[in-house]
Amino acid sequence: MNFDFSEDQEMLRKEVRKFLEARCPLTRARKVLDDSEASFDVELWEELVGQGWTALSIPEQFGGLGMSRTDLCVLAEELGRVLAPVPFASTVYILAEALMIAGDGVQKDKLAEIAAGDCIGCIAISEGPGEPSFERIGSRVERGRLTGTKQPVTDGLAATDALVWARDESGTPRLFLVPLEQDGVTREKLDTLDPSRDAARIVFDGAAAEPIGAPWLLDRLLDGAAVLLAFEQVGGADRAMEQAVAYAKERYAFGRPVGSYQAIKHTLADAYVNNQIARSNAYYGIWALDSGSDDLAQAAAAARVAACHAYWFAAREALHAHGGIGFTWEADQHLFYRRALQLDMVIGSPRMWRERLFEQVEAQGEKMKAEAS
Amino acid sequence: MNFDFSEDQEMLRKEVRKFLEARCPLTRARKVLDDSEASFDVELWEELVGQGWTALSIPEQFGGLGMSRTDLCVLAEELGRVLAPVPFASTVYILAEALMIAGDGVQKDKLAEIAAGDCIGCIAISEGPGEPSFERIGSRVERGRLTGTKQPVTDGLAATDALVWARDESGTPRLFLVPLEQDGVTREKLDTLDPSRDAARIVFDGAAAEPIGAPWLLDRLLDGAAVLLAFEQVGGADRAMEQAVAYAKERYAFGRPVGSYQAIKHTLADAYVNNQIARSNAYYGIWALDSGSDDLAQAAAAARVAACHAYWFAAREALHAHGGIGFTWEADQHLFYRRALQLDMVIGSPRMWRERLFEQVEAQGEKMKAEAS
Amino acid sequence: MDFSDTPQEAEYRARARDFLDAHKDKLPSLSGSEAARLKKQRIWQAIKADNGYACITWDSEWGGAGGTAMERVIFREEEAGRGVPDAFFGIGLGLCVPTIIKYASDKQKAELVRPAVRGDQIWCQLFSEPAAGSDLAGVRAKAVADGDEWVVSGQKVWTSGAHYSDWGLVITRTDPSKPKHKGLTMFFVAMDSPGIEIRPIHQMSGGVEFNEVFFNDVRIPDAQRLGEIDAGWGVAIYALMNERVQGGKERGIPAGETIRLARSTPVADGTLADDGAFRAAFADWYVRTRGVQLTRYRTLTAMSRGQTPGPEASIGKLVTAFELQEMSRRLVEAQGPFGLIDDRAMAFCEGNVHHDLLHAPGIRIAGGTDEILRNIIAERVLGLPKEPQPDKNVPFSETK
Amino acid sequence: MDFSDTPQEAEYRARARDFLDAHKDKLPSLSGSEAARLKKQRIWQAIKADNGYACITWDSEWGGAGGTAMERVIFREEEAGRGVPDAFFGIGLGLCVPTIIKYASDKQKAELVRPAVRGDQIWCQLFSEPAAGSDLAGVRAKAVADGDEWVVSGQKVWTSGAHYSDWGLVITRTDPSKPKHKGLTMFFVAMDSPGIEIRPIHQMSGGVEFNEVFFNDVRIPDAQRLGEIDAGWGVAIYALMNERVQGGKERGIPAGETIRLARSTPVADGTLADDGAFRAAFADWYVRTRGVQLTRYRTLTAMSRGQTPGPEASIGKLVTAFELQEMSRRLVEAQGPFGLIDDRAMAFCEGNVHHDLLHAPGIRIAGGTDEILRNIIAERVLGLPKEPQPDKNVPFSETK
Repeated sequence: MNFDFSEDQEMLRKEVRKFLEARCPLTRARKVLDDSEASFDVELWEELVGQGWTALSIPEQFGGLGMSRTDLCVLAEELGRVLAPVPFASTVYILAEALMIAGDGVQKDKLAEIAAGDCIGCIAISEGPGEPSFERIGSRVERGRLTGTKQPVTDGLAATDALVWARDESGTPRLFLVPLEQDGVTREKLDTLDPSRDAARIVFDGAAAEPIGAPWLLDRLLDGAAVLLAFEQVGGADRAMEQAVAYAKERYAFGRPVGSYQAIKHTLADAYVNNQIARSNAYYGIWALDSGSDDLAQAAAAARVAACHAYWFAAREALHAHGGIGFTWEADQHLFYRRALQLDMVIGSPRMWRERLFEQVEAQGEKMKAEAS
Repeated sequence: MNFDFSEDQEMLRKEVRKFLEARCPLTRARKVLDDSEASFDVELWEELVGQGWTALSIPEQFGGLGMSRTDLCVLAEELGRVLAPVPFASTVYILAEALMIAGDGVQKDKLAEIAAGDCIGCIAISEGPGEPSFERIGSRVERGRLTGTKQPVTDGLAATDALVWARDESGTPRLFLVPLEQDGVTREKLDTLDPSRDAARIVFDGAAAEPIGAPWLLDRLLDGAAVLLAFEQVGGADRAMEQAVAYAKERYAFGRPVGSYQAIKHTLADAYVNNQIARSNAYYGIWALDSGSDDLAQAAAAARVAACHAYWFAAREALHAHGGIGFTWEADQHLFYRRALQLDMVIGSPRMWRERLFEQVEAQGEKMKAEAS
Repeated sequence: MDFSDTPQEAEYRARARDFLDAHKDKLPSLSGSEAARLKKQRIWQAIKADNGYACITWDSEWGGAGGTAMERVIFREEEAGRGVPDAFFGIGLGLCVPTIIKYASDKQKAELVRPAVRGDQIWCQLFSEPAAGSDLAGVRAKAVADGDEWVVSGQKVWTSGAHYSDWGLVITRTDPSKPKHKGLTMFFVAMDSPGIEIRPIHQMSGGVEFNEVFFNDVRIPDAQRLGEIDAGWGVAIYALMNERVQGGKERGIPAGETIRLARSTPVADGTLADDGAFRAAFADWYVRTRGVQLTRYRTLTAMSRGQTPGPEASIGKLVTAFELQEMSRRLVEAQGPFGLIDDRAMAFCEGNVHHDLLHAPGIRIAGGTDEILRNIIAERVLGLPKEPQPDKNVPFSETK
Repeated sequence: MDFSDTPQEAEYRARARDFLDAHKDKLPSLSGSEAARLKKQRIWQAIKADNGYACITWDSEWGGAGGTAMERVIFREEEAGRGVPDAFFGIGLGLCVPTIIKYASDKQKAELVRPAVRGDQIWCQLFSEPAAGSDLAGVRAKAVADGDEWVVSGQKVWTSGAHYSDWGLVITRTDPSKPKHKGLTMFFVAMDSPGIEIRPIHQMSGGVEFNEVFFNDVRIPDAQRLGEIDAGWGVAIYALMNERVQGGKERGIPAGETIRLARSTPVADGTLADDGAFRAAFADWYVRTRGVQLTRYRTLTAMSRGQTPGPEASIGKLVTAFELQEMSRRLVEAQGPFGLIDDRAMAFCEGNVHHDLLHAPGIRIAGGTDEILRNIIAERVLGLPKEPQPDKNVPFSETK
């Protein structure tokens, strides 16, 4: 057992952190937040591409660096810490994964575009209130043409290509690859709880769409995304907590630093505990993802449930620990509060993932019981 | 609006408290706890009867004092404070209520026996694991003869008469009145989480049983019991909290009373808040019970959910606040911990009552909507 | 134990209803710009004052009706039921003017009280500062005597309504060589005095309810001092104790609507209202928010028996602010990714739940943080010991 | 990031399995009286010592095998998988004997260490007192020098295994005129010394795991002093730091069994396992308890890289004790009134969940209360400031 990042990965983290501290202070996220026209930070995106980060986990034969998904986690955590306002997750954790797992020869060509920063992805699964569901999906592809409305689509304005969940001609929901710069696609910006991230309503009206992968691909993509996003969440939760710790050391009330009061210090200790628990579950998740373990579905659900809880708690209480100042627009605390909510919901809420976790643990228990008998 | 006890009731409380402080220190509950043979404190019971407490809410025409159920609440709260190890609830909140609501002429004669302390009641609804349920009930009455096993029956050893939930000849579950000192009834003591209270397994094998009330009677009795037990729970929760407050003022650690640390003081403040919330919900419950309001089912469920939460929290954290000493058998904290659990489960667990509350609030909302349109 | 109106209360309620019905066209609402709303509220306040509904529990000497706390609540219930917001005058009539009545001269009272009761003049409270939040005695804004005037400089913060107020109650430090609670002095000040600069605070929820108020050598006549020099802490305590027990509704969507929303939210297997986790959470939320409401009725009963409400009234906000935060998150998240959409036209309940989710953090802080409220309950209700306060007897100028 | 055994670890595991299989008939179990269990555990401990499995990470000089922390965990996993309890020797080998190795004379070490490793001699720890719990430095048991002996009198409490121990590590106050941390001295003492009286403590859960130990003028040779006079606090810290990172399983029933139990618990509409509230609570419980387990593997990885585990190891008990309390309550209550029955023959899981429910309060207290653990995390991991400690520099005799 070697249940931690390697030395090389720690070296990578050091570089990534140094780069992001210099190039991506929280003012970058705030700029997108404050600018009602902006959907992401184009300049930052180009810098990340320049660093090779979109290429990191793509095999060398497709123009990538051929590194592992565990290496990618290092990036994810650091991007989460700085609330990077870029379509990284949609492009790298989801679209690139879909292409690598299930893309056909031609589709895989997009990987080189992702590596080069020319292709930005998004995944369009939600259509209306309620978790995205097999039963309620209304979008449909007939004779290669997609009709339906998806909302919200995170990174839907920035994206060049979408993975769209829709029924095929037999009525089976599956994913389709849809270039977004075509007739038959209309995009509109949506206001969300986290305006530092891009979201759109996309109306497809006879847009060209080609199937990708088997129907199970969506679950596999969500599991992978759950693990990688868990690292972003842990990064954000740690940063939110660290800010509150720093503030609680400096801010005095009644003649003492507020961090010396147990109400504050124990809450921050709880945040630390939550973050460690989320981190450990995320580690197991990335091991399961990278090693191709049968445990992936369970590990991913556990990573996501723990990470959502940790980030919400940390963001909520870090804001609270700042007192009145934390409630102002100018302070950074609401950026974390908003991002925690964004990551909570973006691939289905914790409610849905708790259900998935329960089902997975039960299924595994049954399997082990069957094997034992 | 006059949303509090009256002056007369406060006077009654004063007397009751004075009496119980003198006659029922916690050593009474402990004695029953420690004595594996004892099912209740017979001497204390006789004293309560002597005070007229079993007669309190029984109409004068049946040998009672004809006072209200709100007066009875005063007793309930005080009995809860001292963890009185007697079959008061089973007899007064449940059996007497059943007789008053639904007893026929002959059955009502038992009220005088209750008032005189000669009749002790119990209600036998549970048969096995899981909340008592309409679907799973196995006991059955045929030609006036009851067959089945009930467990646990709180106060089942002390009782002279039981209300037993069983199917009638048409298969409909309803309550039957069953004298326990007859052939065809076998009783056995059960060990429970709260050995200061009596519990039995009762096997009925052709015991004489007569129906009492309509099938809805059980729900009505449980609602009434929920309200009255909520007062016992509030009493217990307050007392547990008060003990912890007293200890936290006296016990020093690191040169300060432990009650000056926010971890302790805020937890006790939370206990206070919970207890107040439980108290207010209980007040509304007793108003609904005593005024015959349509709101009773909802008010009772709310009172019970709030009281169960408050008592568990107070008992759990009051024990914890005592540190190691609180974990010893000799300390009183586990008496509250056990009683909190006993009252949590005795008429169905909070899980079940949360469900009832939800259903009631929803039904009321629908009703109001229908009335409005 | 009677939850219904007494005959007297029922009669009062009937009269209040008649009054409100008769003035249907004058009732203000939540819509319109701040200026427009303020105008309508002022007109309505004057009508209420003329009819004994403005300060129901006050003596008639001050424009009140000598009524009971219960009557005030009944009137407010009826008013709120017709959509009338409780806005603009709360701080003045709840906190500032009672302090004026207690500490100002007869002449000042004669000039100030009635205009405030009628809504002609509005008051704000200038206590908090960047370094004086929970620890209110950490006030740094200084007042220096100059003849029969004081010169005030410093910064106040979290001042509601400073921009439309005529008068403010301001606490200042007059002697930094004394321990922190002992060198403070209270004044009232005209908000259009030269040197007062008001800047709105942009909240995370998007709203602008509060202001920063800068005092740049603002001159206040000594006649506007309330209480003795260096005895301002006691005046502040008196002012804050007067914050009234609120009537009316809780924040957040009502129980019935919450369930209807859950019924319309699909989950994998039915609707959110069929989900045991939601039902259980709803039940807990219900008993807590309902419990706060019922506790307030207990307080009112005590008041109608002549008792003064004690620190136990602190439980209301402590419970409801946190419950609001968690329930609004639960409802928003249950929508799945769609819940992210924060747009009045698309989100359920016209986006109010999303607004609650972003607003709740402020409620947990304003008017006493969760921690301060727990301290108050623990110390003043339960009698638990205070924590060591290292700066208590130290000259203010030597504290951090 | 590799969760599986390395080739070396797999090899070690295979060898451990072979060893355990070869000694199948010698493996102790949880059944039988304490005396019978102790006897079997001693025999087994000696066998382990002879084969390098007793103190796997210790130097061979002390009867260890010079192995890695991971090897120790692997062995313990395999042992636990065969039902071998981790009993009787933990405090001695985890805490007392390492302190002896650090502070005792060569002669003493030669006499004491190996018998402890082989299970021939058992050690207990005599630190806590009625007035020295969380605040361990509040020790009052006094030791007074008398020639080359010390005379100890006072009361210790919460001493596990005092009644079957041969030796104890005892901390005493030798100078009450010094501040509380500075007048303490550590000794080791033969538990059969005249004047030592041991009384079992009856726990609320019914068990008797701990003792009160009274010292009535017990004489201890000065040669049995560990460290300098009045420098015992440092020795105690050293001892407590040595408490090992535990391997093996969490307390409480495993996840799969929890679900099976829920499947067999009827609720109104199906089984408990169909109830969304249970499923959600299970999921949260699962990620927390699993998270603690996984965090321990991270700690082991750090140890296998030569790092010393820090205060972050405190999170395990903090999380699991509370989760155990709440999950056991949830499972018991879901049985409805039947859940009240606390009888091994009738209750599910042979009554173990009921036992957990009554035992959990003790786990939240023993070995550092929840509050102390949160303080440790906040202060030592996050670097948050300590609270004022009014008695810190005060002579012990003048403190409360």
